[in-house]
Amino acid sequence: MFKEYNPINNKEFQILDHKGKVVAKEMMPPIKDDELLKAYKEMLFARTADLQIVSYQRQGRIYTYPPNYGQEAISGAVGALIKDSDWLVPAFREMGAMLAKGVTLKELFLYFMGYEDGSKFSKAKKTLPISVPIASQLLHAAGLGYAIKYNKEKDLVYAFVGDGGTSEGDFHEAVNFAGVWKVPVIFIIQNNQYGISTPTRMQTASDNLAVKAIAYGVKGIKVDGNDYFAMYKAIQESIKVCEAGEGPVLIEAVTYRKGAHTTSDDPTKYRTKEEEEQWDLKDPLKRLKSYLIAKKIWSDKEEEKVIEQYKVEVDRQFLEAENYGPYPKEDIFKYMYAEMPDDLKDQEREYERFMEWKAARAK
Amino acid sequence: MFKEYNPINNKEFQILDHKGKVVAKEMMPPIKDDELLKAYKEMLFARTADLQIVSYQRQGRIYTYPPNYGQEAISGAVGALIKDSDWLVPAFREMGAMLAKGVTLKELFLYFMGYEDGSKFSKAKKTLPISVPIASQLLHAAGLGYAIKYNKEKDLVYAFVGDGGTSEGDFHEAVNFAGVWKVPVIFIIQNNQYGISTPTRMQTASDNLAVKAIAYGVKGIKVDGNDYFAMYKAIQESIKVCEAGEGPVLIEAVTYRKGAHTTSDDPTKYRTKEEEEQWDLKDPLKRLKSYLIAKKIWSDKEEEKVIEQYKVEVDRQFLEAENYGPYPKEDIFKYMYAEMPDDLKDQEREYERFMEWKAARAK
Amino acid sequence: MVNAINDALDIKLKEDRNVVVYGEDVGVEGGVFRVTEGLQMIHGAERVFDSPLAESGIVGTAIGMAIAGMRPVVEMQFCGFIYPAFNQIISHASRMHNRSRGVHKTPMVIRMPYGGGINALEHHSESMEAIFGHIPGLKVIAPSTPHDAKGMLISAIESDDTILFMEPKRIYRAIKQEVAEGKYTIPLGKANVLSQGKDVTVVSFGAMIREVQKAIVMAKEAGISVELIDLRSIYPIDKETIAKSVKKTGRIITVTEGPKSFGLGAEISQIAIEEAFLHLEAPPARVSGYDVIVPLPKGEHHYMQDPLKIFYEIEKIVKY
Amino acid sequence: MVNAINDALDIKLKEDRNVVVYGEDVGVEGGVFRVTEGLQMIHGAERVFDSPLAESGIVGTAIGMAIAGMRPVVEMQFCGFIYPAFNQIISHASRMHNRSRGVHKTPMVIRMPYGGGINALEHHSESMEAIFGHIPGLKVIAPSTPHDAKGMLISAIESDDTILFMEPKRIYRAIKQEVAEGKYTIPLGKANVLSQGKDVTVVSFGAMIREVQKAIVMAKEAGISVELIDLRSIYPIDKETIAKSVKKTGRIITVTEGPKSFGLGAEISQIAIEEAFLHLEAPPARVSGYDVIVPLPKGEHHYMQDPLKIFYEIEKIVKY
Ligand SMILES: Cc1ncc(C[n+]2csc(CCOP(=O)(O)OP(=O)(O)O)c2C)c(N)n1
Ligand SMILES: Cc1ncc(C[n+]2csc(CCOP(=O)(O)OP(=O)(O)O)c2C)c(N)n1
Ligand SMILES: [Mg+2]
Ligand SMILES: [Mg+2]
Repeated sequence: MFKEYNPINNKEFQILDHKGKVVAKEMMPPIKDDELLKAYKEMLFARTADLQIVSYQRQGRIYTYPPNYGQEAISGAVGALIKDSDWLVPAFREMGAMLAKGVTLKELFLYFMGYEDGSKFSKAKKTLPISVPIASQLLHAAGLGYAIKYNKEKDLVYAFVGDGGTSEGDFHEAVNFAGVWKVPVIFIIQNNQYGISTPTRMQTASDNLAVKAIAYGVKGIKVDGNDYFAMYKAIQESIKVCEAGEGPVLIEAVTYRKGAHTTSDDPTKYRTKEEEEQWDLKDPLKRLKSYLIAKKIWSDKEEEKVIEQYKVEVDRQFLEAENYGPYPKEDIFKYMYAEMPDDLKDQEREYERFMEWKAARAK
Repeated sequence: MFKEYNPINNKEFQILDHKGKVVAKEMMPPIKDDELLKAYKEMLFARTADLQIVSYQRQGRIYTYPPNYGQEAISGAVGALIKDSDWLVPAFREMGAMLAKGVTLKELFLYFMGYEDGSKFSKAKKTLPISVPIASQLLHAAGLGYAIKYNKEKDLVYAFVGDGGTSEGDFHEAVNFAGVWKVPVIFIIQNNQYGISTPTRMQTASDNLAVKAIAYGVKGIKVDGNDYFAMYKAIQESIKVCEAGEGPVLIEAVTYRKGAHTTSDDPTKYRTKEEEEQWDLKDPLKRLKSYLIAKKIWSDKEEEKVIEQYKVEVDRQFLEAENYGPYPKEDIFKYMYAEMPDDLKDQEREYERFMEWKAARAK
Repeated sequence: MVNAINDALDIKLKEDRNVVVYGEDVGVEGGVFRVTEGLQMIHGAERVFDSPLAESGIVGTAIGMAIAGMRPVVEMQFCGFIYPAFNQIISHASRMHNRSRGVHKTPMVIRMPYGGGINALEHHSESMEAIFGHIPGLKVIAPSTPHDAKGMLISAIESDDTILFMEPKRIYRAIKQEVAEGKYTIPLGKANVLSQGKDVTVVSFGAMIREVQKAIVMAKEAGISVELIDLRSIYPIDKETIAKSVKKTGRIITVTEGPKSFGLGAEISQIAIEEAFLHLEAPPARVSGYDVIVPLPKGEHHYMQDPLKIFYEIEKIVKY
Repeated sequence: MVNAINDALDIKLKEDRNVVVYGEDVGVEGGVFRVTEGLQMIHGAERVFDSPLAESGIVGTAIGMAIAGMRPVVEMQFCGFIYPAFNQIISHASRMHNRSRGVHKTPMVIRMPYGGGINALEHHSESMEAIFGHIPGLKVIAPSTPHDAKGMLISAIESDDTILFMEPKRIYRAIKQEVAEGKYTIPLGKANVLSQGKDVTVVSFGAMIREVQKAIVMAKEAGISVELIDLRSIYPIDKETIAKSVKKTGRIITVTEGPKSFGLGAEISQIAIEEAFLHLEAPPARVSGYDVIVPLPKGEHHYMQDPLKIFYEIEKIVKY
């Protein structure tokens, strides 16, 4: 597959077309109906949550949030294939993949409400926190990959970055290190066409982003990131590459950020309605839904029903997060070091003295 | 040419083979005999100087020096084609190109003797100082290219980096920016097979280094860097690309560092005699000399004669540098800022007071 | 302040063709804080433009442009994202002039919103002026009012040195102030005595000035007279103004947002002891962040200096 | 000291399979200073190896390994080449523990030769400890003897925190000292009082210790008794030891190689005034580099602290 879709030819790998029709049957991964439905529902859950978060944000109940809307198939496919023992290295727009690893919505809410505790995943193992400095996390992925190889384990690393992120030096160094070391990392570029307001063509003059794999002597493939099956298949094949010790793989997942960059962003400043409408036709969930309905394993009615359930569940977890309570002062100190320096202890005591004075003064 | 030698096919562009035989006549650039001789002699001068510097260093008359030995054809070809109004952005192993721009040997000596004055080129215009932090200078080249384009000038930027340098994030960002901006920069990778002791295959898993051009959507070519004609022709073609506004070109010049990494390095630790001998057969000067002798425009006798002259000239400039005199204390302060802060003036006065005390104490 | 900065950029773009403005999303979008809004429309996409997402690339290319005679003004989107450019700043932007013995100048401005108090994600609230102040060859400045922002930025663009211009994002839109129209400059490196006092000198800059001013009101009620120095310039520091003040008051406190250790506070204290040791009636004090990461919004109040905390320290030093 | 460091690495490589050593040219070549010489031969190329030439890559991948439970010890070839890794250090290595509320640890050591006095090219002579000391979440240490180097490095490798280990390259081979065989550790964060004195306290670290010791001999001849504190740890600073000493001597000088402003000197002075203001008989002083780039070899003597200059300052503070 990597030969056929050598990114030098700028061919995009697709299985399910924009209308939900299978256009590359021979490539179709054998996914059981129940698994497929499960995956679809997970994406639907992610989307429901995502849309709801945006409305919480409008109500001022949560801080800045970067919507995943429109990009769900990528995280969905990763979520379906990632093992508990694999590492997930997110950027910040991979809710589905994080939920699949066991991160709870409540934790994500806590994070975006301004609690570091939201990154202390209670159930998700081998999942790094959201990484804000663009592309920097990819190097951690390469290092995790080294550890896996070093320990002769069979696990993988899934690492995410955006189209904008491919411009950073760390992107280059990460894929290059992984290439030299031949470590089992699947680098996934979510090419959602923009880095905030900057279109991909202003990030790079290369024909596509997958082609950058050539610079590192690793396999690369450009995939329709709104096509769940194509993403699934591409990842499956990448897993084989990694497991054969030929690792890493660079996947460009072509998608579209249907929402704003973050809740503080206004996309009308830099993109047109027409463009948004064009991409709406390629929506990953609509597409898969058509397929499922045609297969008669899903219906609008069922969808409505589960969405209602999801909304309740999202709200439940949101309220839990909202009632998380105050942020104890010691939390700003105690996690700074594995072994806390004395001086930091003194600083904490100094703060306590101030708080005592403040309390006394308030009386 | 860039199509035929698309680096994806890993073909190396060569005109003059290892034995001095022309193997691609149709590609031969039309260089007049006197120009060719001039270029050869310049390379010979550079080599003579280079070897002599190493011996000065052994005598403890100069600090650490990175020899150019074996890589002269690359700087030679650039030197023959670079205009006064073009920018030269060196790394630190481009003596020939620097001399061609008008940097004097004396200045280079001063630099390696430990005077910043050696970077205050008195005659060379548009030449940046040697850049020590690997690959960082390439971004300056992209910026210079932007200025040229912005000012609608017709000039070019020649920027150098080593094979090791291609691993740095700045390499990536520089070629990428230049590609997006389509600015007239010729990036030349001197692939001399090692970054200090690290062989190129441990820098990257890519098939060659020129192929990295694809990641940036720019033209790239792998050239026999020990073949003066091939380098000359590749640069000529790159100039055309730049002048047509099609922006940067990435040239991988395949060569070999015949000397040590620097005078403090011992290559026997990491490479074999056999390898060195293999590469010795491909020596750029020997090869061109065979060609010139066959063409009957050069002889061993002439060569001996000019080398003797060169040695005298090198020595003359070396002695001048050696007698440059003491380093005035104000020089450590006065160039720090275009407008010196008061506090720095105070620091200088403080130092003067100490020197007075010291002088008084010595009496 | 956003308008004042926009105005300064507009004036310099108009006046000097060598000035260009670029960075992530500064073009069409006008920057995430809308500081460069409208400038691309007026001056064209060749002069005001989006760069690829790469901070080292932004600063590194600006160095090249500056060497070629241009005057680039580049934006780092947030204080926490300047670090990928650190090597270009410390190894080149601040050194090219010295390295080339004055042959190559790097007249460029790196603009950067800094500081906390905006309920932001990690890396969006930092105040690391001390790190930049320690880099020889760099000048570091920060305005505290729209008026200063405009005049200082114009001076910075006209300076032949490399200047880090730190913008207190917390007060980007908080301070209403009439800003003089047209061009004016404010000399770099000079502090501004914002209020006269006799009991204690408070040194601060940027967004903290407003907090200190509120503390000064409390202090006044408590009968304490505070002299407030707005540093304006982090490097070089206006020693003279500090020395004069502390000789008068005998007490000095530095209020900053950054981590305590190796911070601006220690530097100001050192200056006070070097310049006015015999006048000191109490140990020069620093009110600063703790040596911790700026907490996420829910914990940020534990970290930031608020007027009460500043007043607490003022009272403490006066009672010393 | 080179041997002592090599020994420490060898011991930890033997003892703990999670320890790996990598960086530019550290494998076959054994590092440009031969610090890692022979280790690849003993422990194999999977555990001691050359990395691509990319500092951000080196530190960034080490973070990943550390999170996975390994204990990488990486080398920056020279102090001036750590800056491309600055973002990984300040944004991740020092923060992952806090960010993940302790779930992810980053037990890793970044080794780096630092400091001047070796007649080197630009970027090879810097001493920027103050910048790193200002980074919350990082620990910064520097030995001054082979004995300390070995024990401190072993402690650093065993620590669960991220540690910057600054090696005074100028005295890599200068100090002859018998180093105890086998494993021993030296607790991090504790300073070492190298000589007792009563007139003035000198605080220093790394390669400057030797220079101070020479100055102390001069001082002794001049009848001045100096107490010398080898800081060992730049962050955290051992306040207690400093406070105790300065309360006794009443005078304190910090001797460092880095630029003056925002340097270690100011921090130590601040600590002295916070802890012992009423004991001070003279303003705490700093002997440091100037706010300039370390000059190339021919000018370096104008910049560096030598015994005479240190003695000059000692005499000055005692006569204050
Ligand atoms: C090093 C760094 N620089 C700048 C930013 C500010 N920033 C946050 S998101 C973003 C755009 C990212 O674009 P892309 O990589 O395409 O990801 P997307 O947001 O589209 O998912 C920028 C510039 C950052 N977080 N980190
Ligand atoms: C950023 C940085 N890291 C490390 C070094 C130390 N160093 C000097 S030369 C060199 C190897 C360079 O290899 P290459 O790019 O192939 O150039 P060559 O020396 O072979 O010409 C290294 C690692 C440096 N100068 N800058
Ligand atoms: Mg994007
Ligand atoms: Mg090389």
